[in-house]
Amino acid sequence: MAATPLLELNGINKAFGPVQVLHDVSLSVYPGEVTALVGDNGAGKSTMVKCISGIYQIDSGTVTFEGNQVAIHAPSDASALGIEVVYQDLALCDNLDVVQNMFLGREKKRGIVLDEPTMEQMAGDALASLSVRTLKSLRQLVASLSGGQRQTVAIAKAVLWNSKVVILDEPTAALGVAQTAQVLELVRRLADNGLGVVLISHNMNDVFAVSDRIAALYLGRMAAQVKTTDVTHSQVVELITGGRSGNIGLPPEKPADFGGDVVDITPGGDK
Amino acid sequence: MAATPLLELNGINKAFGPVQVLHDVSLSVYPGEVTALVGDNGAGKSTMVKCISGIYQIDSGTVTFEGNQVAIHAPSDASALGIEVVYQDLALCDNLDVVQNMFLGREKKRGIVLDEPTMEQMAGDALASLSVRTLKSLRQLVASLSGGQRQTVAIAKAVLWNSKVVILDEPTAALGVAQTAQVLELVRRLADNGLGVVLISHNMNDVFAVSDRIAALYLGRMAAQVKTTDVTHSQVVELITGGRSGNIGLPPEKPADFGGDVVDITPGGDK
Amino acid sequence: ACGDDSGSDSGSSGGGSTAAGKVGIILPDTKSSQRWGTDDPKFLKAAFDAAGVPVEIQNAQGDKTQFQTIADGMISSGVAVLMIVNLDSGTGKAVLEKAKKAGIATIDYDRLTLSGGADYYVSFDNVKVGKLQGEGLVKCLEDKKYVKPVVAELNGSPTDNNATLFAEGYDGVLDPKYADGTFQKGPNQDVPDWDNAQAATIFEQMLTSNKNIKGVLAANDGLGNAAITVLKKNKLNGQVPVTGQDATVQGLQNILAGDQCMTVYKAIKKEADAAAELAVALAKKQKPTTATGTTKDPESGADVPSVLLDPQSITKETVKDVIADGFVTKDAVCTADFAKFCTEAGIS
Amino acid sequence: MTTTTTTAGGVKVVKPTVTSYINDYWGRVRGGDLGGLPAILGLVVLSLIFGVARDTFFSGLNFANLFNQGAIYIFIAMGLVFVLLLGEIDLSAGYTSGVCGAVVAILLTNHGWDWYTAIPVALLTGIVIGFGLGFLVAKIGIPSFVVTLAAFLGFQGVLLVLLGGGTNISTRNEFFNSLNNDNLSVSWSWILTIVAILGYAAAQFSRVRSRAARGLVTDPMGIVLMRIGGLAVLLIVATAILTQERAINPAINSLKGVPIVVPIIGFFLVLWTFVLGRTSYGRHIYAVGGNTEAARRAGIPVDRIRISVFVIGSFMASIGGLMAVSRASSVDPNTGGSNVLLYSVGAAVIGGTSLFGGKGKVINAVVGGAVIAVIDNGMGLLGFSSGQKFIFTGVILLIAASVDALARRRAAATGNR
Amino acid sequence: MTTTTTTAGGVKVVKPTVTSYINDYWGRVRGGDLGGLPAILGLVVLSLIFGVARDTFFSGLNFANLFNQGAIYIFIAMGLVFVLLLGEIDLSAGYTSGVCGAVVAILLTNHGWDWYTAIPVALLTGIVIGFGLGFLVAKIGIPSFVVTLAAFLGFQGVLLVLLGGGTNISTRNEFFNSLNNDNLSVSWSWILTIVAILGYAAAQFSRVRSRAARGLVTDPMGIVLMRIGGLAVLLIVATAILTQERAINPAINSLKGVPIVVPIIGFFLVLWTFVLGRTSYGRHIYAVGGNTEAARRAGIPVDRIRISVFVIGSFMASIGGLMAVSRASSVDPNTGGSNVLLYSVGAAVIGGTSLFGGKGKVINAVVGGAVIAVIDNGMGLLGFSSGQKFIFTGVILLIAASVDALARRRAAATGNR
Ligand SMILES: Nc1ncnc2c1ncn2[C@@H]1O[C@H](COP(=O)(O)OP(=O)(O)OP(=O)(O)O)[C@@H](O)[C@H]1O
Ligand SMILES: Nc1ncnc2c1ncn2[C@@H]1O[C@H](COP(=O)(O)OP(=O)(O)OP(=O)(O)O)[C@@H](O)[C@H]1O
Ligand SMILES: [Mg+2]
Ligand SMILES: [Mg+2]
Repeated sequence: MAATPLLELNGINKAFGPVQVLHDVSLSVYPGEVTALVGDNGAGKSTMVKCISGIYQIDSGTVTFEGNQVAIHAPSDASALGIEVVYQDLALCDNLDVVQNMFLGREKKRGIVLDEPTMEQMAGDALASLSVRTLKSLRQLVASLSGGQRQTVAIAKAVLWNSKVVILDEPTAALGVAQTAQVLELVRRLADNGLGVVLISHNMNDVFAVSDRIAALYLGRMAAQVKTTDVTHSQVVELITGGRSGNIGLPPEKPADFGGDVVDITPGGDK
Repeated sequence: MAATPLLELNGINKAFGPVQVLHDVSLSVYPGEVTALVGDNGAGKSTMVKCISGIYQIDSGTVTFEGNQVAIHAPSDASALGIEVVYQDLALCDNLDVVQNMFLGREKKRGIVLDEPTMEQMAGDALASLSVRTLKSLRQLVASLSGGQRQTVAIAKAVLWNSKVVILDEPTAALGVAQTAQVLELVRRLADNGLGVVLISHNMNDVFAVSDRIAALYLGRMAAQVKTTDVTHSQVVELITGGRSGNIGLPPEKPADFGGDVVDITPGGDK
Repeated sequence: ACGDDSGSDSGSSGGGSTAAGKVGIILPDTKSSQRWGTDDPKFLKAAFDAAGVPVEIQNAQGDKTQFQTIADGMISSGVAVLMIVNLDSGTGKAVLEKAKKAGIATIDYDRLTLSGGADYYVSFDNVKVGKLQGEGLVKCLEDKKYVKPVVAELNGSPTDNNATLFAEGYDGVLDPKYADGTFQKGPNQDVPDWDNAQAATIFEQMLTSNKNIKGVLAANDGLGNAAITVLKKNKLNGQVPVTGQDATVQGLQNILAGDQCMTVYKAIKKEADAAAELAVALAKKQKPTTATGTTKDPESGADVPSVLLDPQSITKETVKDVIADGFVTKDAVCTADFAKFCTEAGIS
Repeated sequence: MTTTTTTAGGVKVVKPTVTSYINDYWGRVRGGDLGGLPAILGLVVLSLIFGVARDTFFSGLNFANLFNQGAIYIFIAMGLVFVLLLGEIDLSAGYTSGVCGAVVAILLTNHGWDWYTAIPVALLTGIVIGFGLGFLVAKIGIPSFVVTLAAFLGFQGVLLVLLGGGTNISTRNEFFNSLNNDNLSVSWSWILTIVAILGYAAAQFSRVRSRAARGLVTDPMGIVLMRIGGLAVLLIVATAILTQERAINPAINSLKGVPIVVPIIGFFLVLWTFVLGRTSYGRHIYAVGGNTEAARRAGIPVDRIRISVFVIGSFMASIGGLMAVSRASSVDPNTGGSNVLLYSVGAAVIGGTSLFGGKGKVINAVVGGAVIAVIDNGMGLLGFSSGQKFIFTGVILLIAASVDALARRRAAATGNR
Repeated sequence: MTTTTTTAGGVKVVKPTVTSYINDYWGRVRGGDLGGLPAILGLVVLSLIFGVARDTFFSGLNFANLFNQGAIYIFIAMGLVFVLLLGEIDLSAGYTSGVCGAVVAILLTNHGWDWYTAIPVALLTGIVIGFGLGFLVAKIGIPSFVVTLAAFLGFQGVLLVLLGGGTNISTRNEFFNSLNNDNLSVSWSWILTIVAILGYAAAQFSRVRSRAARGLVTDPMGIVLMRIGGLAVLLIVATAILTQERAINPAINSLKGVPIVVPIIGFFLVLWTFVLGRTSYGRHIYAVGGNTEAARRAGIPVDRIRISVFVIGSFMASIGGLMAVSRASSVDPNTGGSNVLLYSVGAAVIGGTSLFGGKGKVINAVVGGAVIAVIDNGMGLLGFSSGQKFIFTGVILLIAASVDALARRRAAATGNR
């Protein structure tokens, strides 16, 4: 289908001190498609997202964007390329209000003065499209929002901009029924508009509902990247929990490979 | 079924400054049962939990525990009564490690010295029972955990203690497939052991899988508290999104009641 | 450059050799008076260089912990003579005792360490300084022919023992005047850290609450200048006599302009030379001959062999003496704004 | 209550009336959202205490003194607000002001420069210092406490070296000395007062108009008029008091008019309030102070912001230094030392700026500086001994802060923290 | 590599070997988890600089001086670590030490009390002061910066009043003056050294044994032995140097042995390290400092913890005050003033304690205090003029901090912040 990938990762490695979190991970994101990134807790999904967006520096590997190899050293590099991210740890400024957070770093201005009316209006529009019903005011501080309201703000913030790739890290985790439906619809709409979308989720129903491809991470390794139509629900769960399912996935586990990682739960005594 | 409620709230009101978040809310929690608390984003579920646990002071209303009216002014009052809470905003100390967080405020001691070996062992046991697979070490700082790992730690922390009521605020939001199953099983097991359990969740499948009763909050009002067996999936969704379904739920909406709350999204200009 | 080590020390320890041992000097601070920062290091260095005796001069910057640290350092680097200006008698005594234990000769410079048991004492009499200030103010007020003038006092830092001594001096002059009704006692405040900015605020408030102030006993030129600034703002400068101390350029200029009535000049060079002479003799293991006087230690009752010098009161007429003495240069004082006054005062 | 509903961003909104607006405000106050109220309350309480103790406290002369005395702390505190907003600290601000003051005095007096060349050089010195501090903090990554502690020591030394080891240098430049000593003429006093009121009114109306044009909710016109009226009354009363004759001896010398330093404070208050509240740069400062990581993820150049606040901090400190030197007409090794730093940080903090970043306004520095100035001024009138004075200053400071703390306790009780 | 696997808590574990342990440690260091290394590195760099500039720096006499000189800062900084761990600040610690010092001096000298009655009263004074500060911060809710700024001013006044307005009081009690001036006898020096080494070894072994008994992973025995050996070598070398004759003129007066203040520092270092690391109280301090809200939800009595750290802070400040007075054999209105406070906070921060709470150890205060003492001591040996000295002190402090900051930059780069 889609010709060349919009964003391509190749052989990405990332370690925190002695802990190797990503091993040789590759991923392709195609325009007009939703790529679901799945994996167990602590598999490395969020770490991978942060590597793409420049929050973490990768140890080795290449990132290719629209066919050109790019180096992303800071979040501003990523947004300059047109990569927009909704982080799992939402990264909102508690001391700012909803509108201020949504336009953070990209304020609308008239001359040098902030154009508050425009921003307020745009923010209102974006939130209204996400079925927000209980927000008391657009000028409420983010600190006082409920879990779901915070998440909605973070999502609305990311879709305000004309970007090429949108990455959402568990965007619906805290959302109610209606809001979840809206977000999934939004995700589909973004892809249909030709963007590349990466959706991280633990909810298989959501994944199968909107994604075109599924990439499964297992203990920091990419177990498989497959078309959604080619796999079943239970196959994906097997990939997530075991790293392989039938003939797709990682080669059979050799104890030497994972032994240390899996079992080593109390090393080195306390500090 | 269950004789008297273990925990009973009556006519609880709570406002933050001019914003009334809970209106006259009542709730009963029975021993041996799982009560699911559902509601839209911002309905007031977390606020209610924090009122029960003494983080917020209620403006009016009564709390009855095991038949006696109690006043809960601080979290320590709640835990003294035997109420254990897993908060949505997880409330872990980032600068402490997993074991230290799990035993915070209730450290095991030998004489005046902390009994680290015992705590480490108990923490390991509790986590193992929750299918934790990727935690590198029990001595890892909580700051470096993945979203799901943090959530598991928070849950494990709450079930370490012999409590009478356990309240879980969206405990499975960030969890993977296997871990979610484990947590639901744990919730059921706690209730079967005679505890009163309150489970807040946006996932209807989970709610119907484990709960005995469902309480639905709608815009800060208790829309209905019903037996799970008496309602259908879609009825509950209607309660959540509209506050009523057929003849259960709140009386038909009068604009004067909710008008202000729902529509007032940009009052008073910016500050 | 002023306090820099002469570099001629080769780690020589308190010397049985024929060469003179090194002399260590600790000055107290840089804030109570400009002399410790500029004048003393300059004159002392010059005197020791002339005598060919190595010297190390350090300033404790008002910090007694540092004072002791410096002393420890000098003692461990093996000086033959230790000369100190104590920050307070307690620390001074601790240092002197340590030095004596190490067999080092000691000199109290400018301030006597009570019960310190220093071998020699070189100083101006600080109470005398205060006395001159008091007498100067009395004269200026009498010249103005004010009746029962209100006198405000701006004392030095409450934590500086010297400020207490100055106050003892001028209060000795003023108190009888207050008592017999010639003068009227006005507000009396200490200025923390001798801080000029605070002095301005303090004096401004004195003037606000007591508009009849007719004379200001300011403990040094900096405090005096602060008072003069406030007086200027109220166009009262020149009418309200202000005292000072240290014969700074600023003070002398204020005197020439008629805003300040007097300052006290301590011939620091003479004091430094006298101290250096003593120290050089001690460093060369000779018996000094210059310490002809004695000072009674009021605490221990011991008589300390002393060289005592006299402070000098400076008014408009005697500004030229300070310049003649080389303490300040004519160029520094007689800038464009003041050339006229200089000629008036007979400075050429 | 007529509630006209319009649409903004597709969401229905309710147009507030004067009554609903006041109810809303009162609800917020009762809920603990007090803004600058407690600090102002503290100021009033203090003034009453001193006014009762000494009636000269309320004299026009003393009122004018307050501005000259507090200006130094206010300027330094204004700069510190920026530094504190980022959760950083600048311990060297006091001596930075001293160094810049020494630079200007040396240029004016020793080198005979004119004020219009000497002042810019001194301000530039401040900017360079701030850049250096900011660079060490942001780029090398040394904690600001340590960098500025080192600078605190270092600049103390620089000041000594500049002053040749401890001499005092007098400034004799008329214009320069007038800055923090003299007053505007009566007519200029009134002109500036009127301009300030008209400017504020224009800003308020234009805001209402631009929001109304968008169909967004606006503050009710009654409230807008009340705000403008309130400011007008305040400024006019103050100007009226300050344009009275207040000379000690009016026969010799007339003393009236608004102190020159007041419009300077006003200028910087407006400037920095505008920068913090209405520009994206200001927004970014709050963001970095509130959540550095979130700001970084939003693409904000965190390092550059960090450097810039130190530049602003040291720049304002240099102005404070100029004012200190102007007021004393001289500079000495203690200029900017002693209590200047702690008083300035105290001014910012008492006004309501958080030491942990993300919370604070420039007006805080002015109100806090006023609290400090009133304490200093009042203590000066009471004529205690030095020891007692220190003790009472501490106690009074504590009283002012308690008013604030107790007023805010409601806030904690209702969960708004 | 033999990896014996045992079971703990139902989870399989790998038993580390000496090699794997060292690899692990090295991995952590390369990943930026440096612990106290940079501060120690800074200390070494400084010592080398001063040692090269002046060879007396490395003399036994100077080494012994270091302890007496640094003790004051170290004691105050130890207490400040507790306050800083909660993200609070105590600006009054310096003058608290001064007030307690004045109390002891007045009791000893003016009232002729004996040291064993006077010292407890002074320490009690510190405790009462700390309780007052903590109460105002925790219960009234005034920010600690403001409370302790008020106390800073107030105690300065109290000190002046106690000392009758500027005099100084000498202490003549032999025992008291010996505390921070004299040395242990050579035999006692060695006895305490041996006791310290044996105590450490016993603690290490008992820990290994209790973990092994539970079937938990333990540090490899090789590593444990290396640790004990390392400490032993360090202590023995230091004791050996300090028990050499170091008098300038041994004929007049012999000077040898470990300074008395060293075991006192050691005692509090062990005590507070134990409290912070091995008791639930210590754990709660870290929790409150890391996330007050989480601590509160865990049922920790946050207010009581907050008060207690101020009590510990002021208590340690009172000990610092006693040491300052003992060393000077006198107290004056400047005791605990001037740079004492900033140096002490600096000591804690340079050692690696965060001003934002939740991060820090008592050993930080000792290492940081050593850095401060070395700078002060070294600058004293170099003989600069006063202005230059301030400047160089600042520069040197900056160098020491840069070593730290640059070493930690790797940490930032790998995301471990
Ligand atoms: N700064 C860090 N230092 C050390 N280890 C880290 C750090 N950040 C993450 N890790 C570890 O890396 C692993 C992957 O974390 P990551 O957050 O990427 O997981 P995830 O796939 O997003 O999981 P979840 O579904 O729970 O969000 C986890 O085991 C985590 O403990
Ligand atoms: N401190 C506060 N100040 C003002 N409003 C608040 C505060 N805390 C919560 N609110 C408001 O109260 C309402 C209820 O919040 P709450 O967190 O209880 O929702 P919730 O039901 O838990 O929602 P979610 O499912 O999204 O977690 C929200 O509209 C929120 O904005
Ligand atoms: Mg994640
Ligand atoms: Mg919630």
